Amino acid sequence: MISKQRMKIVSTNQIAKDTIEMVLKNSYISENAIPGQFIHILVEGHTLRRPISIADVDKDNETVTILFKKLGSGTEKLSESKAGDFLNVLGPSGNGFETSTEGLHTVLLIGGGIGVPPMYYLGKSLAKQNIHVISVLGFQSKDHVFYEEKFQQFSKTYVVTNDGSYGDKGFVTSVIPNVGEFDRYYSCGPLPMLKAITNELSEKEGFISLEERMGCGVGACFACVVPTNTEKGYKKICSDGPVFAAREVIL
Amino acid sequence: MISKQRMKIVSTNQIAKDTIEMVLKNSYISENAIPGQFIHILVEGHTLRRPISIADVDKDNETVTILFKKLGSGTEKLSESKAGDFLNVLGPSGNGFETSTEGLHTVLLIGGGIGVPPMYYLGKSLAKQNIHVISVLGFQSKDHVFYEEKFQQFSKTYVVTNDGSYGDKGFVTSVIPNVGEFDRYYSCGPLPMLKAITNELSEKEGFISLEERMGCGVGACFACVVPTNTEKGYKKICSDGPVFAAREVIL
Amino acid sequence: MSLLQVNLPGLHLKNPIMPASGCFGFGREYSQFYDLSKLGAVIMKVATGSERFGNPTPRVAETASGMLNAIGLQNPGVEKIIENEVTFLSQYDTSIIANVAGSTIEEYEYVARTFNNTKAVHALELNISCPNVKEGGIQFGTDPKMAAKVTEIVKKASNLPVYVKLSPNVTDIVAMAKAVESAGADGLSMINTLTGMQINLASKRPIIANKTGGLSGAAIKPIAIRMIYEVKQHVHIPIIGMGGISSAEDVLEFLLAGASAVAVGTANFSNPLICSDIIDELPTTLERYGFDAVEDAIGKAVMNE
Amino acid sequence: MSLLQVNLPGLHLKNPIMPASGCFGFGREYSQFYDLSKLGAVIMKVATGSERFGNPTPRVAETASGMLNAIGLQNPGVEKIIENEVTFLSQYDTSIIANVAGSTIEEYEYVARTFNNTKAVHALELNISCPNVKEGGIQFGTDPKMAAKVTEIVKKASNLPVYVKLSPNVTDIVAMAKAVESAGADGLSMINTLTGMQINLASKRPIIANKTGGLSGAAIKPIAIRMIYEVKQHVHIPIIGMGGISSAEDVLEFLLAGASAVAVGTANFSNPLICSDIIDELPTTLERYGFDAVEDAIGKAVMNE
Ligand SMILES: Cc1cc2nc3c(=O)[nH]c(=O)nc-3n(C[C@H](O)[C@H](O)[C@H](O)COP(=O)(O)OP(=O)(O)OC[C@H]3O[C@@H](n4cnc5c(N)ncnc54)[C@H](O)[C@@H]3O)c2cc1C
Ligand SMILES: Cc1cc2nc3c(=O)[nH]c(=O)nc-3n(C[C@H](O)[C@H](O)[C@H](O)COP(=O)(O)OP(=O)(O)OC[C@H]3O[C@@H](n4cnc5c(N)ncnc54)[C@H](O)[C@@H]3O)c2cc1C
Ligand SMILES: Cc1cc2nc3c(=O)[nH]c(=O)nc-3n(C[C@H](O)[C@H](O)[C@H](O)COP(=O)(O)O)c2cc1C
Ligand SMILES: Cc1cc2nc3c(=O)[nH]c(=O)nc-3n(C[C@H](O)[C@H](O)[C@H](O)COP(=O)(O)O)c2cc1C
Ligand code: FES
Ligand code: FES
Repeated sequence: MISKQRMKIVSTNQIAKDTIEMVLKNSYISENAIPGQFIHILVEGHTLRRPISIADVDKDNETVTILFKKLGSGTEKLSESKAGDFLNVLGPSGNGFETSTEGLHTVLLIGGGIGVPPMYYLGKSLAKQNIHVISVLGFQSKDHVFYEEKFQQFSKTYVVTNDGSYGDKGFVTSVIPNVGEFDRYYSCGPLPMLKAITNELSEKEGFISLEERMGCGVGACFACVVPTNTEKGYKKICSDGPVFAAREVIL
Repeated sequence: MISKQRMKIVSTNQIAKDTIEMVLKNSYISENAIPGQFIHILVEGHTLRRPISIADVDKDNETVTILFKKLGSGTEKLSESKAGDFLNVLGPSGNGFETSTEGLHTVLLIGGGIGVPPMYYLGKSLAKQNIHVISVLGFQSKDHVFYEEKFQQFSKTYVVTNDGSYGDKGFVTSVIPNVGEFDRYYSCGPLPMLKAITNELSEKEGFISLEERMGCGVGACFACVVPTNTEKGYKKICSDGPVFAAREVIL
Repeated sequence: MSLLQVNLPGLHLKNPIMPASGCFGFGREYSQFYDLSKLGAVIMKVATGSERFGNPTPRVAETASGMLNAIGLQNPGVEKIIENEVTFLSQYDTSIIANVAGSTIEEYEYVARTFNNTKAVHALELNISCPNVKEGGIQFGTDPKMAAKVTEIVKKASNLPVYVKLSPNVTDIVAMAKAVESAGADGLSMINTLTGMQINLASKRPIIANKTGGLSGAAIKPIAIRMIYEVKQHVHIPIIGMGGISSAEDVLEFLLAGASAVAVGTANFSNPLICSDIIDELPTTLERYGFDAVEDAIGKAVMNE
Repeated sequence: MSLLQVNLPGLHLKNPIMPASGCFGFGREYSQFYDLSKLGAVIMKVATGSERFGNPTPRVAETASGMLNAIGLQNPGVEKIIENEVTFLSQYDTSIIANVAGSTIEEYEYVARTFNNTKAVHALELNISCPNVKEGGIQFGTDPKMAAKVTEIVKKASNLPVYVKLSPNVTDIVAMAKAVESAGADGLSMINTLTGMQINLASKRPIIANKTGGLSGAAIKPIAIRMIYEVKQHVHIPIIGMGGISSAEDVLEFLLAGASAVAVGTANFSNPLICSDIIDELPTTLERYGFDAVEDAIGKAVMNE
């Protein structure tokens, strides 16, 4: 269940261009978080909290890792926090990835830019359950690449950059035909990427994680709705999502 | 001349109830400040700067000392700054105390609460010029008393508290009759105190430092005017003051 | 804690704190954080005659000390709200206020009448910041005559006390307040959001898909205080105050300006426990400023004149 | 840096940045911080027919991301302004705009005519957020007819281009803009402050001695942007935009919304060098968002419709 928590910053590092990795300590969230969920972070001087995906969890050390890009004033300010500081967060928030593995053999993870982080904890968890994992990670350019080796530890990993400065040049969609067979895909990244993927892989079972500007982050304000094929006609990204079956949402 | 400066916090200490002493390093301001001037401090998350008097200057070490009370959100936030942090200030601001000492023998300093700080640098400077200094310092209660020993180093010092928990009980005005002869007085403190003093000492030459809510702090916005007996009919506390001849202003 | 008690038409509040409409859904989500029985009342998310999907996304944007929203009256419709949401909220020992909206006077009337048949709702809050489709889209809340008309019709359609929620986007807030008072309003609720806009520099378009959105949060507090203070001098019905409240001190400021109770909106998003926290802090805050009871503080700044 | 140039009626600005009226005095104080020749223009503190002392203090209060002020038109009167202040400002290579106010139409007329006789003033900014003492204190700026009337009279009294400064405290800003455009305004200046109030919990009275004050600063930016965007769609005269600007990004947002130049007010208080800093940063900011020149950005968000 979602709860208001204080998380102590254990460490904070810039691991790629404008990209910060923070390790946060909190027993409640590390205990309860599942892949695909996020934490909703209060940043001083800001009215709205910032949603950031849970990129990894270490239950033994009671830590949660997040990775975020300095984009605007909120993430910029957040990046100035130091080890020892506390973050005011709500979490674990939202519904995570479907991880029932019955009959599952191979999965494909497709992460674009700042959509890569939630793929990491997911892939790691699936690999632990002996699922064969393939990862396709897309970044803007060489400077933005992160976590390649970490993904390689549990998966065959393809990296593409938009400008070709590292790995293959192009978009994640250009690599997908080459990765071989898989039963299910999971994806998180910018909307145009998700649209292309869900179109291209419309025959496959897929789960995607969506982004939207949020108000409450708990399901109360209706800021983050996405139209769906369900009877109600919509779902809330913050509480019903951010993860959805690819077929259920209308992008 | 007033200038926008960065001042490094050398040290910060709570020296009495809700009262912080900060030593700030900056060569320009330490070089140019005179007693009675203030610095105008930008506090994060706040639109208006906070005016704080210069309580002491150490030209050799290029430092300026300020003393302030945690009153509202701005001074509260300021009190959270740590040694090593930088403050964004305008200064030295305003006109300081008249310190021509021709024919001057004995002066009386009267400081009330957070009006005590500017009296310190003034008294110290006058004493250095061999002026005989008497100080009357008023505080709310024992917990609020500060700098008594420091004033004693250059002056006979009387301390009064409103509740009598330290020194004499009462207001600064109750002690003044007992301090003996003096040629001139200087005072800074709450408006009711200044009114009482200027009334009581209307026959004496006096200089008082006034407070008012400020906008610009440089003389441009007309927020801080005080009615005067001068031809123009008003003066600006931030630029013409904060120090005025007691007779010139209408309190 | 009888010092927190406030009695308003139809509402016997154990304290003057309620979440503002649209910022608390129908309470379900926030009931994970604390016991809703603690609240003076809950103002529910808007109800219209039938289900509405609302505006396209993005629906919110952040501004300096505030936010813009253009949710667009999304709600399941008055029947479903009574069936599912009022039933849910009824389990708590708190008053329930229904926020009523429509695109026509008839829709307002229908929603008000439908709520009238359920015992569980204690009062209606009339959201008049809606475009009147039959009058070329002019908002009910910016024209005193239209505001009075819809108030009158709703009063006839329902036995529940009616609090009319005023829009601040007007030249003369006192004229609006007087118009709805004369039309029979039992109370006022003010202020709704100020119309604003933010432009995305990269896309060169308004961030909010609906282009304009309603500005709320601490940024608008001085405007809310001014309007309540002005209105309090000219009307005799009580005011539920709102606009940027995020602390017990803010609540006291609204009481002094003339509000008899308050609603907390945007601050729920920064702190889901804000209403609960304020209720805890209010007694100490009142005492610190010399008040024995909430009722003693109401309108004190106005009476000081 | 020709990319920063903007041409408006009577004003050939080297860049679109000017300090807003009342927030920069007559430039003397800020000339200690940088060379005023850097500025596109200077809008002077208000001028009335004769000297005014203004309101009692306190005259300012801080609010969330903003401030309230009730200076009350303090100024030495139009003659002294011409004699002392215009003369001072004339030494700089920048345009001078005089902010004109009055309590009667006749006072406006007098001030405008007096400025007309000095070559050094390039344009008038008509401050219509003043109570009309002959009409029971209703502000010129909240009634389209009164606003049109004062615009017309001032236009007749002066050969200088007239920018009418609109008050945001109105139900229909477009109606106000159209009214003064029809009355002959050469341009608009918007927005002035929103009326607000803050109450001191200890004294239980409004902090500002005048009770209400004008809200300015970042808090009001979304309202300014919305109003400019709306007005831009309906008038043909250029707009000088203002309200919460404190960065080159903010300037671009105002340009996109429809402003042709901008004024910076409250931000001078946090940073006395703000206008100078923005002028330095503006070229890079324009380039980052794909603009070759200021003129290319004007109204782009509106044209995107
Ligand atoms: C469920 C979810 C998970 C996310 N996980 C990550 C992550 O792991 N790492 C990461 O770097 N980013 C992630 N994001 C995006 C991240 O929330 C935004 O980059 C961030 O909110 C931008 O804040 P800002 O203050 O820097 O930008 P600003 O543009 O100044 O923010 C202004 C407002 O817009 C909102 N906003 C801006 N961009 C986005 C966006 N893309 N999505 C949602 N709200 C936005 C902000 O939250 C804020 O309310 C996630 C978003 C969602 C919805
Ligand atoms: C020339 C001058 C010198 C001063 N020197 C000192 C000093 O040495 N030590 C000290 O503790 N205090 C001093 N003060 C008072 C100090 O400026 C205020 O206590 C401080 O601004 C309060 O800020 P806040 O955010 O804590 O309070 P808030 O009440 O939150 O402030 C809100 C606004 O009101 C203004 N304000 C509130 N009280 C005062 C006040 N008494 N005078 C002026 N503005 C006020 C603030 O600056 C701010 O703009 C001085 C004031 C002036 C004018
Ligand atoms: C996301 C959001 C949704 C809102 N929805 C409604 C609504 O459905 N009905 C209504 O009357 N007011 C609605 N409001 C306005 C609030 O109830 C309140 O009047 C306003 O936000 C000012 O209070 P605040 O500053 O505390 O948020 C909404 C406000 C927000 C921020
Ligand atoms: C202290 C102060 C004094 C002002 N005086 C005037 C004035 O004399 N004439 C005028 O037209 N506007 C005056 N204004 C309004 C500003 O020119 C400007 O329109 C408003 O503050 C919005 O801009 P900002 O948010 O950048 O401050 C004043 C504003 C402030 C804060
Ligand atoms: S952000 Fe409020 S419902 Fe999702
Ligand atoms: S604070 Fe602006 S003139 Fe003094």
